[in-house]
Amino acid sequence: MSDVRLLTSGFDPAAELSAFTAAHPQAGGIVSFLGQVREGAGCEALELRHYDPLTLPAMQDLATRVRGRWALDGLLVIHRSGVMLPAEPIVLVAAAARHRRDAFAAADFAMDHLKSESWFWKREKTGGQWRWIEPREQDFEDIARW
Amino acid sequence: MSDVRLLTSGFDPAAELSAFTAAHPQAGGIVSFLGQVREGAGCEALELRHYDPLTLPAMQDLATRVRGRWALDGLLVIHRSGVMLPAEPIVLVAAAARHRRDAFAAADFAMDHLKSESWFWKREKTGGQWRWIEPREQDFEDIARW
Amino acid sequence: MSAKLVFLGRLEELAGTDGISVDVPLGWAALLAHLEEHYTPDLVETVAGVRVKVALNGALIAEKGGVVLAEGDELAFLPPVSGG
Amino acid sequence: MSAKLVFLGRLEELAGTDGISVDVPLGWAALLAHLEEHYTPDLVETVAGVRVKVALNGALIAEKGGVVLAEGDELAFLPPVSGG
Repeated sequence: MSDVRLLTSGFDPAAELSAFTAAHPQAGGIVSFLGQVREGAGCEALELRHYDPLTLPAMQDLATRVRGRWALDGLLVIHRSGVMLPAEPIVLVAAAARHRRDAFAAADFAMDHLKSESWFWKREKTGGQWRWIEPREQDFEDIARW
Repeated sequence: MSDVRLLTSGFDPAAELSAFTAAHPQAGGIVSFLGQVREGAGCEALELRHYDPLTLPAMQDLATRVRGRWALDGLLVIHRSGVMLPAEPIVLVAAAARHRRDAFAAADFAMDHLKSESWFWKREKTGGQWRWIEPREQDFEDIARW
Repeated sequence: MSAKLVFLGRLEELAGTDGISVDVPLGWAALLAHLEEHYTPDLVETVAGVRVKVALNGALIAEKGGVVLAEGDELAFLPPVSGG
Repeated sequence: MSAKLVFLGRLEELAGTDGISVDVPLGWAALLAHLEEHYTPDLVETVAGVRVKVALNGALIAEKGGVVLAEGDELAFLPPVSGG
């Protein structure tokens, strides 16, 4: 089973990863990706909005696709919604697998698809002003790799 | 600067990753790989031996190569030597970067090269008997990707 | 009898609200006319454009032009996502 | 006057020890002869083979046949690594 969560308040990535690792002692390798609000890029705050009827179900679908494509012992997907400050975690993906390559590919794929296809809308506060972020070309290039 | 360590006693991957993350608040993404002794594969213990004059210097060289190839904010490489029990951590690699792709590629590359080129010799205890492990073909295939 | 329209992402800014109530039954053309009457032309143009998808009661709809809203429906306007 | 030989990985098992002391000066052929005299033929064959690299005082050596050990030297025999 995969652990897929959409959270509207903060989480502790180290504690989550530690619990995930402890739950999969049979896995030889665990790859994780942690995305956090960058500090020092002039961004004062980040807000992610989601749409309840779509966002979590689509994340769960993505997890199912990942599980179908790679042989994993476990998959963790945690994504924040709401307002976050610099250095706060946004997203944590972890894949536990017998084989290292599977864990890397699964985490990489999950992140590319979370970034480009998940139902989140982002705005940033810079200079006291909120501004909606448009999709990045890089996200489409990332997803085209698969 | 990279943080490269060869340890002869246990370490706490969650605490290390947490400290690494806290040290790089300007990084948007952190990819980590944790390798641990698999539980339930019949392996009672794993021993890694190293050779002091070569092993750590080669790990440091590898870190320098990784830093030269990808734009990273930070790189962490921790590798155990000595006897380890199932579920104990063997290796932790983490790459912090502005761009997700760089962090994934750097961690992946570092692991492939640690596995295939680093000066470690491994033996496993199964059924009360220690047995030296030969290099795996997969490791050579992994490294040929780069 | 009413249905709900939900504006996601920057559509919320264009509409000045994250959601409104509309009388039903309401077809797509009448819906656009209603938005044109009460909101900015920018909002109408954007929701009618190819980049904005719609979900009816949580299910994505391939042809938004065919939508007819009934009592209790929720229609969400989804601009391109901008990732996590 | 002596130098040290270090056996890594499964060579330690073949030699029955992780390291020994040898009298110097000692060239490659004499070194192999010394091993042949005191240890198993398996050990000699393995350390002479192409898969075993050698490091003299911590530096890898391209042509192990040219090694001549002097006072205080440490020569390590390195079988193929088996990763982490």
